[in-house]
Amino acid sequence: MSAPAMILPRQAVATSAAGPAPAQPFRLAAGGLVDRTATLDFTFDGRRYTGHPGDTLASALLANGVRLVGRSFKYHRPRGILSSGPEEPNALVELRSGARREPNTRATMAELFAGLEARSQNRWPSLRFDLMGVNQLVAPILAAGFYYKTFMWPAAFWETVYEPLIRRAAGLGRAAGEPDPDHYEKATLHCDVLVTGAGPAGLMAALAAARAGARVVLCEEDVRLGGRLLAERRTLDGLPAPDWLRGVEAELRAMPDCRILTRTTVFGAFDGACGAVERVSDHLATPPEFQPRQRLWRIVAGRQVLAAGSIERPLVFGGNDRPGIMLAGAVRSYLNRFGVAAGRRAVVFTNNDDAACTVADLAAAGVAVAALVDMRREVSPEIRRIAEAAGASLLTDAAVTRVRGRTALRGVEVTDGAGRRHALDCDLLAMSGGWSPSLHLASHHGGKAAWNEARATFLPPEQLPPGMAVAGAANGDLLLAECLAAGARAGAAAAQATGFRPAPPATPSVDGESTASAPFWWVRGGRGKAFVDFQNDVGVEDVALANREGFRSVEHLKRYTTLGMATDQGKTSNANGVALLAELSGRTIAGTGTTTFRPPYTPVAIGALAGHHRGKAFRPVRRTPTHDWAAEQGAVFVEAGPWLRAQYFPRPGESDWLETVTREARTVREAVGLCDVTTLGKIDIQGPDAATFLERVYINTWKALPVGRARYGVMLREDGMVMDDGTTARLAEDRFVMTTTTVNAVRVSQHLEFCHQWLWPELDVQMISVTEQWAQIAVAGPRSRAVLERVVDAPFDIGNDAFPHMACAALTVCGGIKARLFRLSFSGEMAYEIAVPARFGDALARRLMEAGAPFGITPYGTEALGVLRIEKGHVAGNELTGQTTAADLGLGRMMSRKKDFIGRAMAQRPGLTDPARPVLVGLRPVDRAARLRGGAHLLPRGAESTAAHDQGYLTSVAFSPALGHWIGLGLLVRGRERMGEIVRAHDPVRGGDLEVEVVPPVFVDPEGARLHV
Amino acid sequence: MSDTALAARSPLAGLLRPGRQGARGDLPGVVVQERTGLQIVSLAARKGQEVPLMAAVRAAWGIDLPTTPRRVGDARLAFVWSGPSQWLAVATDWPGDLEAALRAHLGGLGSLTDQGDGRVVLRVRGPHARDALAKGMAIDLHPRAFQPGDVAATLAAHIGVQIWQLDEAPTYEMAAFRSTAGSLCDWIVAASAEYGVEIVEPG
Amino acid sequence: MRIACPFCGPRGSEEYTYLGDATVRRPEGDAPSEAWFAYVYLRDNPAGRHRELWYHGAGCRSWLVVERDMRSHDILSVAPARDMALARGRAA
Amino acid sequence: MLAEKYSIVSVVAQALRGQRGWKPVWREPEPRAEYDVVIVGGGGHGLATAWYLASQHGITSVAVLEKGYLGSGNVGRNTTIVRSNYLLPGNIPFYEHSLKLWEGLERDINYNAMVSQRGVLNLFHSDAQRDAYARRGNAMRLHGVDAELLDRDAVRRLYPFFDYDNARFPIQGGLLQPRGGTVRHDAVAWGYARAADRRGVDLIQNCEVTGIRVEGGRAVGVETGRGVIRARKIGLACAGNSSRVAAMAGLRLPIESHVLQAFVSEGIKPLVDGVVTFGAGHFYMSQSDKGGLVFGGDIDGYNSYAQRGNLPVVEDVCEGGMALMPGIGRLRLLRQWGGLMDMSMDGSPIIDRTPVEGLYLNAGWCYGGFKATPASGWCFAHLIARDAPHPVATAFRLDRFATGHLIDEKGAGAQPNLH
Repeated sequence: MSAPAMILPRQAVATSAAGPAPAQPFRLAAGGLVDRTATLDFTFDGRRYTGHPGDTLASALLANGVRLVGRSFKYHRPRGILSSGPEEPNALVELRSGARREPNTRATMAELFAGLEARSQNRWPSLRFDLMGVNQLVAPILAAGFYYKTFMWPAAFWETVYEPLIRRAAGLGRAAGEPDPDHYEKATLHCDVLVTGAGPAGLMAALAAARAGARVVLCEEDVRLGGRLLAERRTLDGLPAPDWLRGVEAELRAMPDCRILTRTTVFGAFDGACGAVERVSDHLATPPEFQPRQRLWRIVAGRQVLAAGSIERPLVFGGNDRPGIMLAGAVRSYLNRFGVAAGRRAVVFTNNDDAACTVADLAAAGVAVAALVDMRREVSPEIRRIAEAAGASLLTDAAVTRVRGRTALRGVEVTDGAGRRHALDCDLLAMSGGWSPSLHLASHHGGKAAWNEARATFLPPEQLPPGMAVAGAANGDLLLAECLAAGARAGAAAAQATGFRPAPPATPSVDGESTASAPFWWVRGGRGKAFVDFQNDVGVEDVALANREGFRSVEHLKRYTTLGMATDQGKTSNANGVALLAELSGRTIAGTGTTTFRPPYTPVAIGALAGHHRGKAFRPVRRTPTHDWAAEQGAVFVEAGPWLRAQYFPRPGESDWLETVTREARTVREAVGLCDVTTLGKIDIQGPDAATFLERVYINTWKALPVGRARYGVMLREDGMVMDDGTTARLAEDRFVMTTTTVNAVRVSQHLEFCHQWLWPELDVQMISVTEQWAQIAVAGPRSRAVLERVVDAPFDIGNDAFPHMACAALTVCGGIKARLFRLSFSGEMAYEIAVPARFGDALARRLMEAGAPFGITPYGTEALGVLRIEKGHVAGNELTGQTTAADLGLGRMMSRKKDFIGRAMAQRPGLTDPARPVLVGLRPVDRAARLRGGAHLLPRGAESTAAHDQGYLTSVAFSPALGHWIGLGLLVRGRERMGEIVRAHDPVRGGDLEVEVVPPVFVDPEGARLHV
Repeated sequence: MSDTALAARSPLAGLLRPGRQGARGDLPGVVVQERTGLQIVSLAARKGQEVPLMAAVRAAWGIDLPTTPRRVGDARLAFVWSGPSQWLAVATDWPGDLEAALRAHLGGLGSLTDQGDGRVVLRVRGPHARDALAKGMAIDLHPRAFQPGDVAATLAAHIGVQIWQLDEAPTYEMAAFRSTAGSLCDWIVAASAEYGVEIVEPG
Repeated sequence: MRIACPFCGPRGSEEYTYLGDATVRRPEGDAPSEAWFAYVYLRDNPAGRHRELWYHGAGCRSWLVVERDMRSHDILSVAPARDMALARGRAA
Repeated sequence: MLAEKYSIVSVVAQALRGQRGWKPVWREPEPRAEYDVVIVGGGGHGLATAWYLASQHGITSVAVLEKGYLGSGNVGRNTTIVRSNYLLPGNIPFYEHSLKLWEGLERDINYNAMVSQRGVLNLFHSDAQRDAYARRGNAMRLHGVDAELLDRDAVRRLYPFFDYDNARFPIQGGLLQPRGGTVRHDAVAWGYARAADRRGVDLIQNCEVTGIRVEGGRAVGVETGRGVIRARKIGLACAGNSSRVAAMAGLRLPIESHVLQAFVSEGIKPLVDGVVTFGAGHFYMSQSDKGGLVFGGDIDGYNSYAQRGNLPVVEDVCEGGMALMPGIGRLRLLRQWGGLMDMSMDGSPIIDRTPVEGLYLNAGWCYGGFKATPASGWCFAHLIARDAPHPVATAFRLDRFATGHLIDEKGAGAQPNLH
């Protein structure tokens, strides 16, 4: 058995903040798993200290005699370190500084590194003199839920006075307020068996499964494997625990398909995957180059073994929150793992046998133990022997009824069963109320933890997440021998279930122990506030008040008192709270039940959950084939869904975007322009039934469309509203290419597949997206043909007769490049869309610019595209809102009466055919100099500005270069009957209100003559 | 009245420069290369024509069209399963027009669509290729689960990709829509940085 | 949630798009409006087993009929929608 | 009448007595054999309905039946936002009525539910989105509701720590409703419960309805785990489970149950003053008085009765959060949970009679249920008491799907998971 050295250096604590860091007065001279050959400097609240590699911030603070580390949430009571693990409710600090400042970090989980900066939080001006501590004086008022009963008068004071005060007082640490400079990543890991927790049960499970050949992932939140074995003086197979652990770790690491992830917390059991977070670089001042700070793992496992251990429960008694009062198991952790004595003179207070180990270990380390205070009337001879050997007086049927000290414990008063009071000086009180299984992940699928009366603890639910088994202390097995055996069994079973043939490993032999305990939950009649939930300052009186007021459901208790809602999510308080409520309300604990454990098991950095996807990498960018060319032309780009498109192409001397866009649109009307329209969805539809298929998805007819011609089509959703529109061309008897709007491309594709695979599988039709295959460029304007003639290979004739409006053809351009030419127009001018394989898109744009130079060609962007289409009254995304029918948009006559199509039936409902529905109209300002704004509502002239007179709104607006004033499209109630009427465009959110005239939606060339030249 | 043919432009032009990035060291953990010289044609069986279509492919090129997510063929011509009764024919340095060649042998049995310009294809190999890919792809690439010849259509960092494994190095090829080439490369380079990544000349 | 695509194998739900109830059937074109209303709008929405349509959009682009338990998210069966639709057509 | 009036006076007086004088805030009565009105569902809407039946219509022979504990549904698991920034005329007056009731809630029920009008800001990232929000803001103003359209600089002044310079989808501005805000959600349930109880309403917990008795086309009572309870009128206010309960009376509804997740971070000192919705991803958030960032995103997207969500949506929401506020990377997600949404086929609710006489339906709240709580209770009580819809809820008809008079704010159509 390895015994830590007995000598505790006696040394005064140095005090100067500027001077050299003091030595570590509470560090044992030897023992533990810290590296005393190296010293790490760190600061807490600006004061310098030292620790060693292997320390946590908590162990290093204790080594330096720092007891007061934080203030509680509500009463700002002084608090010290309670635990040595993830359950820590008190010792929360702000770690690091500047953009890396991270609030609410548990000192017990923060590995020490050189230069670590930590600060206490939620105090002002300092930790020792916290003015908010005044809350303790008015604590009787600040009982659970007091805020629901007051702050109601005067009403205006809530937001202006009361709430700002509460908000400032609440909260814990401070967020950085600057972008996080570190990066994060996410990855997926597949395995046969996931083992959560590398304590004795988890290690045996991993061994059993890995030896059978299964792919194993072993996750351990600590930096080392071993779990409680690291904190205890135990022997396995005759070896001290650290030596045994080394052997097991070496074997696991040697197996190629066993992956060990340390510093990795499995935080959630979701459907089909667990979430885990690996703290890759948190133990360093800054992440190494090319390393993330943290990595999110999604672990997909065939089976999983939860071996997360257990958490010790505090005892509930008056003053149980004083710095210096600590969990008994944590005291052993600090002694045995970190070589730190958490005090110089201790009292141990317990309801169980396990805490006697703390007596033995303290004594072995040379710490005086004044007394072992056991709540039980009878204790075993072994316990008596341990107390005697340690020189501790044994007080049975006894409890701590009073504590002394404010920012640090100075002594306790114990009352025994006979009512005798014993005043004991001590600076450390180690307490143990028994152990609660860490079963959180086991109930993440909704199964409720079940109370086990015999073991006086909650156990994992019967209904576990699929594929999960629970082993060891997480399953309520507290004896080491049980943990080892259960782990081996669970690992073997998991391997077997995933198709392997395990031979369960032999369980190591261990020394004997006892974990007998008796259920005592709280000490009645003590002095001072007795806390159940330390961080949220929920005491026995708060639970009693909740019970008194009828908040007797355990969920009501939680929500009313905030018990279990702090950053530790009740890890040390839930069982005590439930037991207390049960006792106060006269119910059993089983009948009282427990709250639901929700992910995450411990808090997870939001950055890790986002990973790579932040900033510009938030979502992928789609770039058009002409992107670089457009950039060279000085284009300003705009986000169009996932795409980046050229919005406009400013030229030197142009004062603003409007001038540029006006020039671009005018050039198209008067000469020629080119615009990349690749982003429109393109779907290749083939097969003998292709035309039949189109008949069913579009409202208009397709069978008669000749090869070499295109047609405008509209498709509805099944509820009768317009889904999308676009032009579809017939390339062959059995082949069409459909275009969709940019934003709906994916949705339409999915819809077509649905129609084909689910509704009409009998049709012989195949479809695939070709959006990306073709770079498609619109060449529009009266000189467009002249430009194209210089590009299209001879002898193809693009004259108006040979290639009229709505013609399409496959041909070659630029000396043999295969291409598709469509004579389509969104602008109302004679126009073409030319498509070439995407790799040639960039060069085609350049060639078209050269060819068009003599004609004054300009590139134009999405803005001018919008101007041109508004001038022509073509609908686009602003009108295809999913709230409009074909009739609303003036497309009602396209709806064939001779066939069924998607949406036909529901489009006939009264609500969709109501003649009072708003319909598409054109609008122009009466004052031609006035500017229209999209989103302005349309009201009758002279009517009051109320909802009763709301008759529609402006969907799209543009400055029309052709007309020299602003124009708009809008949806207006009975609009087609109101041509010439003056209405108001009412835009109170931008302070606008002007008169507009209702006109037909086509502003330019209503006869369409320019299309056919 | 045009004359010279147009210059082709890679979807990664200006976005992926050859050279070493990320962690330094002797050998890069990941090597990334843009594939060139490819022709890709999608093939979908006409209704009820799967059997004759497979026979025709076998007769013409001696390849059994895969009916599961596999890639069958060789570097010159391979068929990559891409959905039920759907494949991508992928050819390298194919003389002439692949679509025309396929049409000549398969006309009427399947619908053919040229896709060669619609995709960017990256070759990703190296001892840490799996680790890097796992940072964006949720599929299992462990040799027990995914082997040379295996194919998957899935997501990589929110981008739709089709991936197939060529050898046990391991070497993978990953095809994605051309427009996403920049984001795809940004991701794979970032994911590979900790292992050291070598961008090699397209080929 | 992992759905075992009959073609691609098990994949996370993020690869799929959900549509909903697979038990409703599109009426014939001349069906009464009540039938259309029921098809488009009314749902059993059971708190138990349910058949529903999912689209493997990031994979093989197959529509699937997934039988799933709404209380536990357990997936009981997955089949290609097209096969089921063809079988339904033959049965009708 | 058990509970005394709440005020600073009573709190101090009780403090002097060690808080020992408080009485239960509600009784725990045994159900009677018959009531005038039985409300199924002891959540926010059911409790509010009971309170307004009693306070506005003098109907106090009322039982609220709750299968779990009071407030165990979505009133206790939402992200606490209240607002009336709707687009369509069917919705705006209703939600504005609700906001007005929120504004007077504390005095009405003598309970501090911490109604905090901190402002609700919806960000936009494109010209089209700006115009869509202008359309919405103008619609609100026409209904007498407050709305302001802010440009990028104005947003930046309010929230300087958003990503303005390196964003994939740059922020261009936002639509602000200053009167929107947050309310302490559990307190709403408790406050209504206490107030209703004081008027004699029986609140019966752990009483699951297992059947609805229909005799001659008329609903006459409910079967429960605690026996049959007869009623002249039965109101269903059990969103999340509406389909299940309505099926007991033979009804099929235009509703699917979906899961929506919510999240809270560890507590921090004040950072985010109001409620903000990101317009280029699925993310919205506010900061609670306790200090946690309370946030959420989109529904998981598939039917569910499991009250828990999955990791892809957790990631999606956090990606949105980091895209908007790159400074929250080191804050930690503390807790994540799921609620069951009654997702209706047009994204709007139903408050109406049903084809079964005496059976009234309050359902289909999607994720808008919490903010609607007071008006929902107000209008449902009106409907039950007077057998006629309240003027601000006339559009929420059950037959609107058949007639096509839809209230589809998003234009997403008959697909609940897109609303």
